[in-house]
Amino acid sequence: MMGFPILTLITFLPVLGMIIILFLKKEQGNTIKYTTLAITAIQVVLAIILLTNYNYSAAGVYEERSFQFIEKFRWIEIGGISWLGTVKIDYFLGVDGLSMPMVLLTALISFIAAISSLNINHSLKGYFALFLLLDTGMMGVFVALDFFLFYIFWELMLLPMYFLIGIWGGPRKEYAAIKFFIYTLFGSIFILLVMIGLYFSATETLADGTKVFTFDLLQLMNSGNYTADGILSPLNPNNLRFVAYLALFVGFAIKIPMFPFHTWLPDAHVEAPTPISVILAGVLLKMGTYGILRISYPIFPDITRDLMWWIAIFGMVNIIYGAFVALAQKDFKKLIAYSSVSHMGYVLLGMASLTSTGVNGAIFQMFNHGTITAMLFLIVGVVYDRAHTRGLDDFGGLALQMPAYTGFVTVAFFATIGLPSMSGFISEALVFVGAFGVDSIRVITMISALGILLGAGYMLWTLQRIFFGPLNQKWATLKDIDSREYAMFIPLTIIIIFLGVYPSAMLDIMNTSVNTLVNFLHNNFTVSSISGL
Amino acid sequence: MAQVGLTHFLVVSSILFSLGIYGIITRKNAVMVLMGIELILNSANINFVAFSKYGNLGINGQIVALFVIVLAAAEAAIALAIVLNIYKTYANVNVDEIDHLKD
Amino acid sequence: MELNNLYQSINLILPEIVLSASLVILVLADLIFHKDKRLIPYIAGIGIAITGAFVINQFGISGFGFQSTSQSIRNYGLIAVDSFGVFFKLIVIASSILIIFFSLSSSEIRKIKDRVGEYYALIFGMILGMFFMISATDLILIYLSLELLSLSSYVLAGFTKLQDRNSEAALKYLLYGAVSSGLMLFGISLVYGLTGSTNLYVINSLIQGPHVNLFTLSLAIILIFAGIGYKISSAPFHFWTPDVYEGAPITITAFLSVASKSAGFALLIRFIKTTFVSYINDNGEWTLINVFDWQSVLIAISILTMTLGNFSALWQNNLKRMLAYSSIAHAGYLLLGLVVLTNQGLLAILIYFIVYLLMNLGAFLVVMLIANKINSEDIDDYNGIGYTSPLLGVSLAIFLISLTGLPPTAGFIGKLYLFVALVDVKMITVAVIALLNSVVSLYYYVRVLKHMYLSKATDSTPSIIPTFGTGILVLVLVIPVLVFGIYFGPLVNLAKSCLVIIGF
Amino acid sequence: MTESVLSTLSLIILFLPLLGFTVVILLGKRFPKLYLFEVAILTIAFILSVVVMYSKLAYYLNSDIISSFNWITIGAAPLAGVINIELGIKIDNVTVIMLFVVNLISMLVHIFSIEYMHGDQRYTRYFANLGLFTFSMLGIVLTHNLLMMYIFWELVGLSSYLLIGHWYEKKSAADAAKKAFIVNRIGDIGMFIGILILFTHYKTFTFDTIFAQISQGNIPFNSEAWLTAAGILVFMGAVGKSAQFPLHVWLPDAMEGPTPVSALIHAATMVAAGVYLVTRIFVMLTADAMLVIAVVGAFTSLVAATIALTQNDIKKVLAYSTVSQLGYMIMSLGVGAYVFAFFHLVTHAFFKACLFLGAGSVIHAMHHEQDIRNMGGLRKKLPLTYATFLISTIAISGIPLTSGFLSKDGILAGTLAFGKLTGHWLIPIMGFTVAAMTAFYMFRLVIMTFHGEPRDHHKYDHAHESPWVMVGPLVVLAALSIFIWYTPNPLSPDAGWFMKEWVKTPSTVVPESSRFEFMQSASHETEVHGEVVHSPLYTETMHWAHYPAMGMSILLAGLGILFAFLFYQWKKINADNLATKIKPLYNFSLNKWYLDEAYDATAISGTLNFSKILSWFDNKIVDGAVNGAAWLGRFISSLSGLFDTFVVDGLVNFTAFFSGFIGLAFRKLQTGKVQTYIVFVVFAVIILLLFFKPF
Repeated sequence: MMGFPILTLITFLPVLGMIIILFLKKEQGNTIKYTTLAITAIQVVLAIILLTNYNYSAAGVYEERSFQFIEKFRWIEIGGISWLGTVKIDYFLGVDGLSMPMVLLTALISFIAAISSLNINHSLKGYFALFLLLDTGMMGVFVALDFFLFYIFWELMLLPMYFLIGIWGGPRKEYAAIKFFIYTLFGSIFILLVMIGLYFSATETLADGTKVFTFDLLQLMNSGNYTADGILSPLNPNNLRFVAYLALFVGFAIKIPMFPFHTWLPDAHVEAPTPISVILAGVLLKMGTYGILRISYPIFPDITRDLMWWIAIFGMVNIIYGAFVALAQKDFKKLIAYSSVSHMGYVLLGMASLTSTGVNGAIFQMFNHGTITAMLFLIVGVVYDRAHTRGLDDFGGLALQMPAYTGFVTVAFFATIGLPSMSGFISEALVFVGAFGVDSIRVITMISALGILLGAGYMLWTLQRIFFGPLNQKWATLKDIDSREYAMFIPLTIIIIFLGVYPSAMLDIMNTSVNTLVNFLHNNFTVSSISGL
Repeated sequence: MAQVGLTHFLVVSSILFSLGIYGIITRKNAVMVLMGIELILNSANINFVAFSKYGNLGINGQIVALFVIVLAAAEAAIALAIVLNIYKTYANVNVDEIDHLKD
Repeated sequence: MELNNLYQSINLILPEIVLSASLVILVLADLIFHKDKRLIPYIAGIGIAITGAFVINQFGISGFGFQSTSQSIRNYGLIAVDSFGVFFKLIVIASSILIIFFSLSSSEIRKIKDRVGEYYALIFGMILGMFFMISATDLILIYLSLELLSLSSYVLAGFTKLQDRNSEAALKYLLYGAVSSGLMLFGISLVYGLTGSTNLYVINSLIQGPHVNLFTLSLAIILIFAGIGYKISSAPFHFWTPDVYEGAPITITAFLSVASKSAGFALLIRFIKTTFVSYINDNGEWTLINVFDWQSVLIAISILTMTLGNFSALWQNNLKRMLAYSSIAHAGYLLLGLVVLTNQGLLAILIYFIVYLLMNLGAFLVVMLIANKINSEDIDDYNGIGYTSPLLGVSLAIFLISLTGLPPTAGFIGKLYLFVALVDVKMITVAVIALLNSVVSLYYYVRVLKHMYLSKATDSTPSIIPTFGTGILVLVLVIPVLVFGIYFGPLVNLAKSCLVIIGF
Repeated sequence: MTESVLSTLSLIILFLPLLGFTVVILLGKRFPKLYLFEVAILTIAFILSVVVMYSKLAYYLNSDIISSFNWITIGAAPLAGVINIELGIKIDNVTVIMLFVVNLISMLVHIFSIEYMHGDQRYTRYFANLGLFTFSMLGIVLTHNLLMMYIFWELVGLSSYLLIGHWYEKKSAADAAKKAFIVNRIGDIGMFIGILILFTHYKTFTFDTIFAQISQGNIPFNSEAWLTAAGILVFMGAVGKSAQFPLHVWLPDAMEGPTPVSALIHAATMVAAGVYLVTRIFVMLTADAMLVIAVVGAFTSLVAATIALTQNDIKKVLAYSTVSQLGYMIMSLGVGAYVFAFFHLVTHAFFKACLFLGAGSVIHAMHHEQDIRNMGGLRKKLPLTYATFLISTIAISGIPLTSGFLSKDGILAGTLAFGKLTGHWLIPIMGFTVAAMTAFYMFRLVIMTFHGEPRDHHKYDHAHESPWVMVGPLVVLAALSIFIWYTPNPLSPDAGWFMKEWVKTPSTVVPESSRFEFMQSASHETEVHGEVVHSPLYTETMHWAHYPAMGMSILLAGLGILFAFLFYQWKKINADNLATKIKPLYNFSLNKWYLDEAYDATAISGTLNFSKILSWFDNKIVDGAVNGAAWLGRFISSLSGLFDTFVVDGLVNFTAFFSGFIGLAFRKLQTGKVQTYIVFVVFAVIILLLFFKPF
């Protein structure tokens, strides 16, 4: 393992960029743009370096020593007073199989979004500064291993997002922005409460043997660390773990977004500028599911086991419901937004299975949905930039006018449908395989399979309405995609197809961790493991 | 004839207190309101003195009363200055007409 | 009383003496340089600086001043000097210094430069009042200091007389304050009657006895609380706040919202802790004497205060008024720290005050700087101001975010510790109510951001480039808000070292 | 040549077309001549496949060649054991024959298209897609596991989508493409779930492993019901792909694609994939599953035949006859006549491809006229096309001396035997009826197209025989419709090497309790050099059935042809009068049993309306309810409104929704009158006292 603090670098590099930008003049538009581009590009390079040094057989999840690229030092330490033990918060970063794919995804999507941001044309300075701040927030969430740190990063994304939607957004941007803001804040408040509750329920034994309350996620995953009377301690006969789990779950579910907390998503997407939609769909939605996998699951395995059926139900509802609603949309971007709702449902379903296959599928689906949906939103952006409308019925026959564009669209759409040889298929298949293997949710899985059909339905219908049929003469002047857009589409296309043909490239990264996680979920916080203390 | 006892003082003081409140609430003229305030303060003074006398608490009570009287004077001075100021700006001193600052 | 006692008492009140001295000096200076009063502010500054030095010097010292020897077996004095008091005195000092700088850059104050001497003298009067409030342990001294503070602030509220609203504010403040202090005094008289003493410690020991008329006592307590509640502007004694804050010159508003509020809290905490706490266990949980149900009262009051403050703030269009309501709401949050009746709650309050000092003064400063230019605090005049004057825009944004309590700003840390205290004593419901409140508060804070950034700048939108001095001043407030958000160890350590209230 | 060489060769055959696709799709715009490269690739692939077939049949007649690798490694998964997903190919006789058929027809179609598609604006794209299709089809043929089957299954779906929609500027074409894909998806979901059942239980997708497990009595979730379910579900894939009732509706619409495409995909190969799939899983089909399959097949063939009777679009007729013939094959698998099913698959591939290409040649000559009512008399103009078309028609009608006769006769015999053994007589009855109808409508087609007098003289005069690139393939295919390639004895295929040597009914692995007693399993010691003959009873029943079936089929076919001539050649009976006499029946058939209308009315519009309702629900209720769980929805909206409007309106909105009093009360309190405030203070004191007085 390299001693070099690469995770800090990859996380805070954007902040550095932000500072640089703040020192630039308003007029140096291009300098600002290309600084951002460079920063994100470096981020990608760093991510690749991470990957090359990544140890595929290290599990992570709950044991600190098998995490990788760990950076841990005391961030805040407040001397003890008898009645309030030492308060200590660590600056604790590290990656394992659960976070590595997300780190890669974040770097990639930020880069793509940066390219797509090149045609932002007003108040660049603010835009790119916020953009980079957002980038830091996202990256931080995925590498933080201390609940407090995690929460800070989690909240850090809120404001940049609010402004990015609110200032550079569409007609109803204020509404969308405030709605996004309120929902997410509402969710994070629950997370905050649970965080405090956990803090008072578990102690960590320091080197000198003293026990102190802890925010350290890995310590919280150890049922041995819980105090006898903590409100969230399994040892406490009348603990509030169940309530806390629900609160936490809602907090994350809002980000996913899980039915019925999804209604902020369409508005946010429709109003947000293209690059921001890309980030929103590509990365932000993953934070919800990542949070559940990283925090809810390993800290509350007992409740998780009890509630898996319900999670599966919600997964199913997301899939079917999202698909149906998408089918009825008249707005291209709204349709994509709802398709995201549907596809995040697969992630939920896979996670609910609590099997290696399912969870592997879920994480892989998180990654794939990131790339594919990013591509879809870019596609919407392309046509919107040119035609300034997103109405599905305003188009027709674009395939004749923009063949290359149509080519990429076809790839993206069929990837969404889950066509084999594209990454989406593998993850969805794994999810189904995993979920189907569990007796209690087998029926749910079968019903969810309808999603495949509906998906094909709305996607192909869209394809036909916009691109096929006779060319609507109104668009006879539209240009086909330019080099900038090629630069966004080609990498995504390559990744989508490559992972479709050789999924192990991604699966092997997460496999060990996932197996460990699943093992952990089934064997910890059981009555025996607790009474055994 | 009956001895004048603590109770009598307390009754008087509470009557004064109530009158003070009543005056403050009902009077339009700022000066009258100030007088109401004076009444409250003095009702308190009566308490102090009475308690210190009948409770054999030494002279603390009386001293307090003196403090309060002085303070009341200072307060009155400032108050009247402000009322004067009000009169300059609004050409009257009706407290219930001075309500431009509100939601 | 023996001289040596008097002598050491003098030692204990050195800061107050310095203050009084500099007050006198200011008055004289005002007379001497009646032509050109440019020096006055600096004299004031020096005076405060010296006071500050003496206050810091008091760290670690603790003792009673002016102990009464007469008929009392215990020797508790009129004033108590302890680290708790020192902490609040520092808060006052800090805010006073900032206020002086504010005043230097405030156009309102510049307009009245011929009366600037009185202005600073009165400010010193306020400070002196606060100092005594903070350390008073005798009801009489409490009353006197409170009046001292009030009287000076009445005048200051209407000091500038530039607009009608100044004098109106003054009058309202006066009447309201006089009544509340009158009620308080009446309450004190009752307490005196019941216990025969006005010294908090004596009262504490006496009301532990069986034969106290509890009804009269609670009446007295509530009356006294009315007096204090009006100082910390907690519902239902807050009504003066919006009107006065809107009417008074903005420097004074800022000063009232931070300094006198902190003094009021210091008083409330000391009053409750010395008078009603019988025992504190190792976990820092307070056991109250069973005469008055402080906890429920405080819960009710604090929830009422924050809810009322937040919801009323929702549709304010005048920023000063909105900040007034927000400061009411914050009084509610601060009371939460007292509700739990633990040292941890106390800790939370202290931390919150440091944070509150920074962000609230900061917000007022920016509002003032903008008002200097457009002399209006109306939110619609803020449209697009974030673009035309970036520094102020961004800083105001940061202050408001911090007031909302979002990471990574200091405001989050303050709230965090409050909620930690609540969760620690398992008051989950209260915590949730408070959290929901902070969601509501988000609306009106974000609404300002919305006007500054999301609304297009019109040609009438001024571009305000702060002078070097004011720029520094803003940064002095912004940077800590951000730094403490990320690294708040020293903050908490400082607060922890200041929890000692003498007597227990 | 060693086995490894063989498998390498077949892999090369598999990936050559993909190479062609990639190169042409990427560079096609710049180098329009690249279509020749694509054609060349297919020729090579064909030659290789001949080599492979020869060497397989010559050297490894009775051994299967398998090569595979680990694709996805989950490793030792908790609670699930080791999960490794492997891909691989299996080369047995069926495979190599299919390889040959697919490559041959694909190559011929490529050649045919050079002329037919000449001047098309997306000429190279077209050839690229043909390449993609061939690749996917070969994948299906070669796979040795269900997953890979599903993967390529979807890929052929994609390529068929692209090819049907080749002329996407025509709305009908785009619609047809979409319909094809989605209808197939319905079947695929069933197939997918079926696969899931098998994988969940066996932790593998590989056919042989699964079958081995089953034969050891290890069946899914230890219930034969699940085994049946698995069989039927996987079969659903075939229902979609092979256009079986009720999912057959996409195939006729698919005729919107270019005719060579119809020939390759929608007649010869892709639609046969469904049949091929069933042959692959044949051994794990339980009795119930087989019965379902048989019924579906029989009914499909009947439905399609009845519809074909009245169609007037030359391609539509052929399309429905295809559906009908596919029904035949499925039915024959259902009744256990495995070999004949596969045999018919091959023969049908040739003559149906020939018919379609012939139709293509006609359409080409008639300048894209497809309605047979505007044709007629073309045999003078297009002699070669006519000849080949006629041969294929005879073949499909099942007249002796043709390949079609051999396979069809076998199938009918199979159904007859099945009827006798199980008492399901309805199936043979349907089978024979269809035989008659087939002969009738096919000859109706021939007569109306080539015989009689030209009806549209203008088009007729411009018609001319197509060039050799188009006629060549016709000749080849027609030649392949002659019996001689398959067996020396024109009356019985049993003598033929095809039957005797190459293709044999594999031994079923289904437990005794849940299979037809005539189905034999390897456990019985009746194996003759690797082949598992059916139980003696079955064999003799087949012999019993052989001649009756032959006789009847010839008779019925003859009748069909006779009536065709009576109606359309000699005009002895007036078709139109008859049509008007039985108007309802006629319309019923002409309108394809109103199935499309029915689907539109029920499934499709139902789904769309439901989706509309849900989206309304989403906007109004969910958004409303979740936001408004506590007034949040209106709160947000009116706040954002509030931001933009003056405070007065904002205030109105605010107090309006804010559950009345809070906002209102708070506002009312702040009157600005200091005395009021003081009143409040006094009251506050009193209230506090009342609430918190100690007793």
